Order: sequence, then C-alpha cells, then structure tokens
Amino acid sequence: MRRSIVRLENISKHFSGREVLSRINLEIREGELLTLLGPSGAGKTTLMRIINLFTKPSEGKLYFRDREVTRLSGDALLEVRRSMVMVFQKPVMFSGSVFDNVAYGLRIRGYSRAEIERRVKEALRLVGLEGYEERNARTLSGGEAQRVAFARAVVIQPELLLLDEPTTSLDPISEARVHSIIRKIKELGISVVLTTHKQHEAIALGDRVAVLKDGKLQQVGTPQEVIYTPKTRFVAEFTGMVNIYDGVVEEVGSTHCTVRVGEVALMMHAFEASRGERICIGIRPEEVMLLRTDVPLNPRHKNVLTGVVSEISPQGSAMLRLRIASGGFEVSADVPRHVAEKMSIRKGGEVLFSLKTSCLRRLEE
Amino acid sequence: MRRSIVRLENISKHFSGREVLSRINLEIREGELLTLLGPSGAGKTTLMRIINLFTKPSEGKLYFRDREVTRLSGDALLEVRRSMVMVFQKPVMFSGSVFDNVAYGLRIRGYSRAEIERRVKEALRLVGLEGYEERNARTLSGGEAQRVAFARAVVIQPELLLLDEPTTSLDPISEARVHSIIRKIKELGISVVLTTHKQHEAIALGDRVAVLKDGKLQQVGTPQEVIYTPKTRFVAEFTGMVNIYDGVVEEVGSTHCTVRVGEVALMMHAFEASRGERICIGIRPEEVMLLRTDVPLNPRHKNVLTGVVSEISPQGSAMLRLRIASGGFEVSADVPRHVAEKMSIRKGGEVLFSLKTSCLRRLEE
Amino acid sequence: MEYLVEGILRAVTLILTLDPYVISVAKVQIIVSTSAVILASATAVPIAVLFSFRNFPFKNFLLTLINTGMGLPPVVVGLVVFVFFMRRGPLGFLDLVYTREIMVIAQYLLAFPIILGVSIAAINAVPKSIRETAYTLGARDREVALVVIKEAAFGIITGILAGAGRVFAEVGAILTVGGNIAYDIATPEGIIHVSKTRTLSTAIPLETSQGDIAAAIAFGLILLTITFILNLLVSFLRRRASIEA
Amino acid sequence: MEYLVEGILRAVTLILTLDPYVISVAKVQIIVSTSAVILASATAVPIAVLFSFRNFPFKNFLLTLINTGMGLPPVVVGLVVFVFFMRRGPLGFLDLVYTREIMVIAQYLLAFPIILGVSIAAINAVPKSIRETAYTLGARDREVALVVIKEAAFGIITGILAGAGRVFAEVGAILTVGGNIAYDIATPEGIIHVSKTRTLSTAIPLETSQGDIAAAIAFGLILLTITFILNLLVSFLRRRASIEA
Repeated sequence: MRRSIVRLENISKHFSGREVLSRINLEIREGELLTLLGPSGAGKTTLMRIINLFTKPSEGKLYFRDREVTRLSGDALLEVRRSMVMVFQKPVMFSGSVFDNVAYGLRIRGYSRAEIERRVKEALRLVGLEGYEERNARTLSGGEAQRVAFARAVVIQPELLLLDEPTTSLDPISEARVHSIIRKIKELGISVVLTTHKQHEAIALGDRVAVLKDGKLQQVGTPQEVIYTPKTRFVAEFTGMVNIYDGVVEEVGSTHCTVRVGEVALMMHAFEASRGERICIGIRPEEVMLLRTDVPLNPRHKNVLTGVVSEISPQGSAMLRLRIASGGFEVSADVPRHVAEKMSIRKGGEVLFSLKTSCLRRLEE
Repeated sequence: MRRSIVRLENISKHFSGREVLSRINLEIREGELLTLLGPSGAGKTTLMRIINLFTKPSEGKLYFRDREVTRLSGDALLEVRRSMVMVFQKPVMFSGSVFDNVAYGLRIRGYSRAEIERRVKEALRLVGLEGYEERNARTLSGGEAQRVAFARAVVIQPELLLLDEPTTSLDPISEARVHSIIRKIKELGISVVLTTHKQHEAIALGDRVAVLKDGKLQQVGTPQEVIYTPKTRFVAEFTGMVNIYDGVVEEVGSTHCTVRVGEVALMMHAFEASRGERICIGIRPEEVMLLRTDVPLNPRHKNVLTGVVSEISPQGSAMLRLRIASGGFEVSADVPRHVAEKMSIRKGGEVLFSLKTSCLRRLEE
Repeated sequence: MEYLVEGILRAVTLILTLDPYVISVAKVQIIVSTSAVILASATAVPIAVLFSFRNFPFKNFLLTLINTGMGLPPVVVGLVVFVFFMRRGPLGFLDLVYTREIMVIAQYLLAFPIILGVSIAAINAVPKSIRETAYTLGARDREVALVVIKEAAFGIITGILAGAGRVFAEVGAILTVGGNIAYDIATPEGIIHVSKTRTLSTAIPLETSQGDIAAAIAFGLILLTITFILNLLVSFLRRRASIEA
Repeated sequence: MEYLVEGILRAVTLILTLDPYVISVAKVQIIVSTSAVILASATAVPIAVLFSFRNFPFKNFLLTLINTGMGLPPVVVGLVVFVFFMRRGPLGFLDLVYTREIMVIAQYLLAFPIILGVSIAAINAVPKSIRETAYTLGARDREVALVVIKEAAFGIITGILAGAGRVFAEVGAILTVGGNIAYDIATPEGIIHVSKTRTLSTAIPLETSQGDIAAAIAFGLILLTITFILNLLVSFLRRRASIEA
C-alpha cells in the first residue's frame, strides 16, 4: 500500500449551524489521483480548503504525512502548506507578466534567479505556453489564464496538487487539453486531488473516486467499484444507474433472493434481509440484455420479460437508449446502435429482455 | 417538410473588425428542437441575439415566418420579438416575488388578472416549482432561479424559445432535470433553439444539430449524421472522433481507394480524389473492431492490423478505451468492458484489429 | 475644560429653549438646502433616466461635464453664481445677491451634478441582463425603463441623500452668495438677532471669531444631527440594497 | 457683462504679474493643504493595511467611526478643533488658534478618514481569491499584504487624491480655525497685503463681500486649476485601473 500524504479522520465542518461536512474519513495516497465527485453544494470545495489549511474543521483530525496538522498556525502551518498548492475554480492572475505570476511561489521561497528562470520555462512548456513569459497576465484568455495557474502551481513541485473543478464550463476540446496536462502532472509524481461534478471526468482521470453528497462521503473506490457496485441510491443515480426501483423482499434463499417491484418479481443474488423488508435496487441501463426472439430461450437467462419500446433517444455516439414498458414496470436499456439495427428495434415494437441476477444491485437509501 | 419559423440567409456579423459570424445559412422549423453545438467563442450567443433581434447582422437577411425582419425597429420589431423569448445563460431575477417575475411578460401584454394567475400557476407546475409564487425571487438558489426563468419565458407561450447554454456548469442531476423540463416544453409545441458546448447534450436533445466553429457553420444534420458522417476535421474532433490521420491517396479505384498513413495503407470506400492528394481521414473509436486471434481470419475484414495495447482507461461506465500502437500507426479503440474481459485484454498485450472500409471517413480540413 | 463643558451646556440650553436666533438660523438652512435638493432631484432624476436610455450627440462630453461639476469646489460655484447675479453682472437686474433665492440657486448647482451623477451610476449598475430580460419578454422601452428605475431605486435615493449631505454641510458657496446676514429686531424682551441669510454652516466661523462659543456649538450640534440622520438613511439603504442583491 | 469680462481680465493679470497678495494667499493654501494630505496619507495607508489584515476588538465600531468621519461637515470639524485649542480650551496653552499649524491639524482630520476609508475599500476590493492564491502558493502574511497593496495601488492613490480634493476646496474648517487673516507690509512700492492664514477658498467670500471681484476671480481660477489637476489624475488612474482589470 502506498504511503499516505493526507488523512482526514472524522472531519466535520459547520458554517453558522449548517453542517457542510459530516464525519469524513478519507486518505490521499502518494502518487495517486483521487477525484472527488459530487453535485454543487456537496462540500467539495470546503473539503479542499480544509486540506489546504484554509479552513479549520469543526471536529475531527487532519494528518499530513502522519503528523497531526489540524490546528497548526504560524510557521508550522506555513511549512505544511508549502508542501501543497491549490488551483481555484476561477484562477486569478496577479497583475504583472506571466513570468511574474509563475515565478511567484519560487521568489517567496528564495530561489536563485537562474533556477527560477529554468523552472518557469519548464512549467510553461508543460502547459503548452512556451514563450508567454513577457505577456501581461491580465490580457490572457480564460483558458490561457487557467494554464498559467497550473504552471504557477506545478513550478513549486508540490507533493500534493489540489484542483478545484478545473474543467467546469469548459468545452470538450479545452477539457481534453486540461486532462492531458493533468495526466502529465501526475507523471511527474505529484499526487492530485481533483473535484468535479462530471461523472465521466471522475471516472476517466481518477485512480480512486470519492463520491460526496450533502457533506457525507457516500463511497470511495476505484472507478469500476463506484460504477458497478454503488453503495447508495445517490451514487447510483449520480453515476448514471437510471433504473432504480423500490421493492419488497419476497423470498430469501441461500443463493438467491426474490424482490417484488410492482407486478414483477425479480431474482437477485442472495443478500441479508428479512421477508417483507422494503429495499431499493438498481441496474445500469447497459446491463439490460435484449434477447433474440427468433431462437429458443436459453434457460440460464433469468428475469426475462417482454415489453414495448416507448421511446428511443441517442445516448452518446455509439448507443441508443430505449425506454421499455413491461406492464407497469419500466426500464431504460442502452443498446449499441448496430445491435439495435440488427434486431430492427423501433418505437412501439415489442422486445424480450433479461435482467441478469448479478447485475441487480441492492442500494442503501 | 415542416414550415420554417426563422431563416438566416448569409448572415455575417463583425464586431470591431473581427468576424464573429460568417455567412450563416440556417433554418429553424416549426416544432423542432435545434441544438447549436460549438466551443466557447464560436459565435453561438451572437447568433441567438441576432435571432432575438437584439443584434443587427452586418450582412445577410433574417426571416421570421418568411417575412424579412433584418432591419425592423419600433412596433414592428416588438411584434416579431413578442413571438419568441430567450433565456440567458445566467438568468437574472427582477426584484419582487416569483409570481411578479413569471407574470411580467403577461402583464405588459395586458392579460387579465385571472388569466395571469392561471397561466403563472401552470408554468410553475411545468418547472416543478408549484407554491413558490410568494417567494422573494432574489433569495432563490441558482437552480431555482433558472427554473423560474424557464417558467417566465414559457408562460408567454412563445412560438420559439431560445435557450443559451442552459446547462453549462450544472451537475448531472440538475442537468437531467433541465433536460426533462426542455422535453416537456417541446411537447407543448414550442420550437426550441438550444446552444451548448456539450456533445452529449446536443445529441441527446436535438432533432437536428448545427455545429459552429469560429463563426462558421460546419455542418447541420441529425445527431446521427453529425456523429457518423462528420464533414470537417473540427466536427469529427468535437464529437469524439479521436482517430484522425493525415494521409496521401495512393490508389483511386471504382469501388475503393487506398490511402497511405505513415507505413500503413488503408482501404476506404471510393471517393473523388487524385493520386498523391493529401487528405484527412477519421474513424470513431467505437468502430475499431477487435478480432479474435483463436479463429481463422474472415476474408471480409479489411485493414487488419496487429498492435500492442499501450494504455487502458475507462470511457464512461460501459466501455474501456484502448490505445493501440501498430508500429508508428496509433489508434484508440472503445471496447465494451465485458468484451475486453472475454478477450483478456491487458496493457502490453497484443491485439488484432480491423478498420472497416465503411467506417473510414474523409474529412475536410 | 470647564469652559468647554459650560459652552456645551449653554449650547444645549439654547437649543432646548428654542432661542429665536438659533431657530431662525436653522430655519434658513433647512428652507434653503431642502428647496435646493428637491429642485435638483426633480430635474436630475428624469435626466439620468434619459441619459441611460437614449444616445445623443455630445453625451460623453456632457457626462464629463457632470463629473467635473461633482468635483467643483463649492466656493467656486458660489463665486460664479455671485458674478452672474452681482449688481453689474449679466443677471444683476434680478437683484438677488444676498437673498435666500440666490442661495437656493447656488446650492441647486451643487446638488444637481451629484444627484445626476449618482443616479446615472445607479441606473448603469443595474445589470444589462435585467434590461435584456425585460426586452426579450416583450417589453417596450418605457416598460424597460420602469423595470430599471425600480431596480436602481435605492441607488437613486442614495444619490439624493448625497446631494443633501453636500449642501447642508457646505460653507463656501452659501457664504459667498448669501453674505451671512442677520439683523436685529426689538421685542419687549429686548433686542434679538434674526437670520436673513445666515445658515448653520456659515454661522459657526462667525460666532467663533466673535467669541460666542455657545452659539457656535449649538449650530454645530444641529448641523451634526442633520448630517447624522442623512448618513443613517444612506447606510440603511446600503444594507437594504445589499440584502436585496 | 463688460464688467464681468473686465473682472476676469484683471484676475488673469493679477495671476500673471505674480501679485504678492495673490501669491501669498495661494502659498498658504498649498502649504497647509499639502502638509495635511501628506500627514494623513502617511498615517492612513498603513492603518488601512492593518485594518484589512488583522482582526481586533471594536474593529466594526472603528469602521463606523471612519465612515462617520468621512461624512462629517468640515465646519463642525473646524469647530471641534477650535474649541479644543481656544485660549480657555484644554489645549489652549499651545496657543495655536489662527495659525497655519491649527489649519493643518483641522485639514488633517478632514483628509484622514477619507484616505483611510477609500484605502480600506480599495484593499477590500482586491478579490479574496488574490490573497488566497498568494497563500496557497506559500506566501507569509507580509508577502500577501505586499501583493494586495500592489493590486490596490490605484485605489489607494485615488483615495489620497480624494482627500486632497476635500481639503483644497474646503472653506468651513479652515475659516473657523484659521480666521482668514492677512496683514499689511509697507514696501517702497506702497502697502501690500500678505496672507497669514488666508487661503484661496476663504479669500473668495471675503473679497466678493468687499467688492474686489477681480481678486476673487483670481483665487477662483487658481483653485479651479488645482482641483482640475486632481480630477484629471483621478480619472487617469480610473482609466488605467479599468485597463488593468
């Protein structure tokens, strides 16, 4: 296991009576990129500010490299803070040149002129702004200013880089460029925490994803864990598990359970529950399996239902999302375009589909 | 063909010497939802402002219901503008109650008190803010204010609704809610133009997608046309066609052409070109087909290459993106997770893949 | 120190016993300055709306002129008014020098550019998006103007109060054109002073130079109360405005 | 009208011939007001930085006091200074009434709250994110303060100019504490006036009331030139600041 850089232990934060963060336990490990995924107002920025020692937590302890730093001040605080840098959601430039901006952190650390020039040049190359040294920082475009902010942070060679929503409101091409800069920064061995409200970004960039809602950590895990075994209803919803149902446990067996959703009884892998208990279950739309009607039904398919396609809309470029109604039970299914074509699926047509027992997951509320 | 509501004929717009829009020809049809897709600075907002008669075009003609309205002013302008409403990217509330805000357009049109109350109530229900009438509009959250702005626009029952980047910087759950409101508005028979820089949004919502770059219309078509037959390199890049190559035409046949990209010769469907011409070609990552190595090669597979997987990263929830190097030729391939598992694909492993002739597309620069 | 305390006590007594001289000086101040502010508001606010909604030639030049007017030393404004109205000046036939009327004119000229300038700034500070929202919802120019005025109301009132603050506290202009005149009336109780053109602000330097510290302090206290109320209103409006926004 | 033109011509002549009386009045104004502004700047700007970077008890109360000070009528400030320094007042032993020193003190009290208030506002107007960026990059409090002062420089200078504008144009305070005194000197060319505590702004009402319109206009022109230069500097800085931002 990699060494921990920052560890949060039962961190809570109240602002004027409102609990913005609630009992957060989280570790940031050396060399990893952790994405902090959640909607606006989830407490992502507050968490970042606590890590960067801007905000003192109301309760709990903060460790930096196994040393408690919760209530540091003065020079001790400065020393710890100088190991990390935060890039704010809307970076501001100091008045002066791009060079002045990028050099700032080095100057106050007393580096030599030659060293500063070498490092600034290198940092600007990293973000693709070679030769921008003499430009007035206040005349840069939004995207350029953001890249200067990245250079200004990385030039210090921090152990930990905190990126607060770096791609919010960027178009996809600028976003891709920022992603590639972040990957290059990671290759320099710098650990990164990145907040985002974009599921696809959290998944594409993160070694681990921490999902935050209303100040509570919902789940921490690899991208795959978060997507395929979401712990809570919220994580499921936020990561695109659009089929979520409230059901009642009908049978509890040793290998399987049966859950009733409306008029449909669904078979699931066994879990701990008692009969009559109300639970919440979900299935990802791409795991709904359409079956061919021209061949005999394979008995290993469980939860086979027929339904009528009530809606077809594009889902990204490769998939179509079908809305299928099976009596009162409705499900969304994502099907590759070519499959849908091959099966001549059309609005109003009838389809046969199966919900694999292993793909039906129980969710906490 | 549906009747046209707005038609732009060779519309150009200069601001202090800079050409923000260049010879735009575009038609908005009755009942359709047209998405205007492009990066920031492409001219999307300027185009919306021209349609809403805020900005006069420098050149070209604007038609509303086949009547030229390019240079209207005074009461004639008012009459045309009253047929449409724009919702700005960052909606502002008038000081006063939510009711006052939503009622504004009706009051200045002289509706009766009873009619205003009925319609405001209905509009607030549409956006899910029943019972908010007496709330102070300035104390609403950002998301609530935006929904009030939608209600304020729809309550007038415009023929055309202009939505300027309604979901920029929203998290996925708020975005989904806005999408559902937009779909409901469309069902009321109101035509909608929506600008966005999000490819997935343009594709999921639009009956047609118009792609704009640097003030020039790159392509207008159904979502499928824009994704699978992008006309230009830019449209291809912006809609996620990540494999784009510069090549040289080697052979021009009646059914097929051959194009050399580095050391690889690729066979494509025939197109008009002369030998030695430099062209640009692209293929979508999900159309790169991985082949099984344990069965004999099917002769209908063309452009079969072997390569080494140099990188694997998650692409959304259902797919993995492989970076494959075949000598100097590199390609990204999106493969469903379960397929990748079945084929035991791993970093550093060797794969066999095919680029279908019909999936290789020529792009204009 | 005792002398000072005694002076303050006598000043308070003068105010509480409604000393006719003190009252008449305060009355002149209030009549003149209030008239000037009312006239300036009535003319400046409509012009501010016009400025923000219409383009016309020399608009920028006029704006510069307003800004210059806001920065003009009151004593110079007083001097200009004086030379126009002095007996051998171009408007001398009106015979207004050293009357309350000319004091109103001078203070009007002081209040007008401030009220106009602040009102224009308040209207321009209303986000452009407010106007455009009204327009896109189908409003006419007149209706948009109403929306904008409503949004700018706090700022406009602040401008009026700032104008009031300038004229109530000002000495130079009112001294130059008004002359600081009081006269005597014989009453059964004896001879008392009554102000013709003497105001709170011009009376203070006069009384101090004549050694009547108690009267000067009485005038100072009344003046302070007036400006205190004006400032209180301004900060109240600021707070209201920041809650609204 | 001719009389007016004649007055202006004679005023210009007085200025161009460097009339000793006119020069000595202008000199008193410039010495007194400039000293006051320099002293006020030297004390107010460091205090403004302190205010923005340190929390201490009664901070809000002090801020309210500063705001009140900015709105205080100059004539009342003059009165307060006068009663403290008058012969039988608590500081009477210093014997400063009707000297240039007490005029500097009074104008210092006028300039100080404006410079302090505007500087605090300018420093507070520097986005919080500038400070936080400096902090996250590893800056100490002192280094962050330097960054913020650099960003607020235009605003602070504007504050100093506003203070200068207030004291150069002001009549009430300087008249109350200075007494508007000039005396006569016999020279071979005859008797001439020389100012002791008479300034441009206090001389104008006096000269108009004594009928020497030419001298009043001469003083007005010089005063106007000074305030014009101050305003020019302010609007130049505003433009620079808006280009920077």
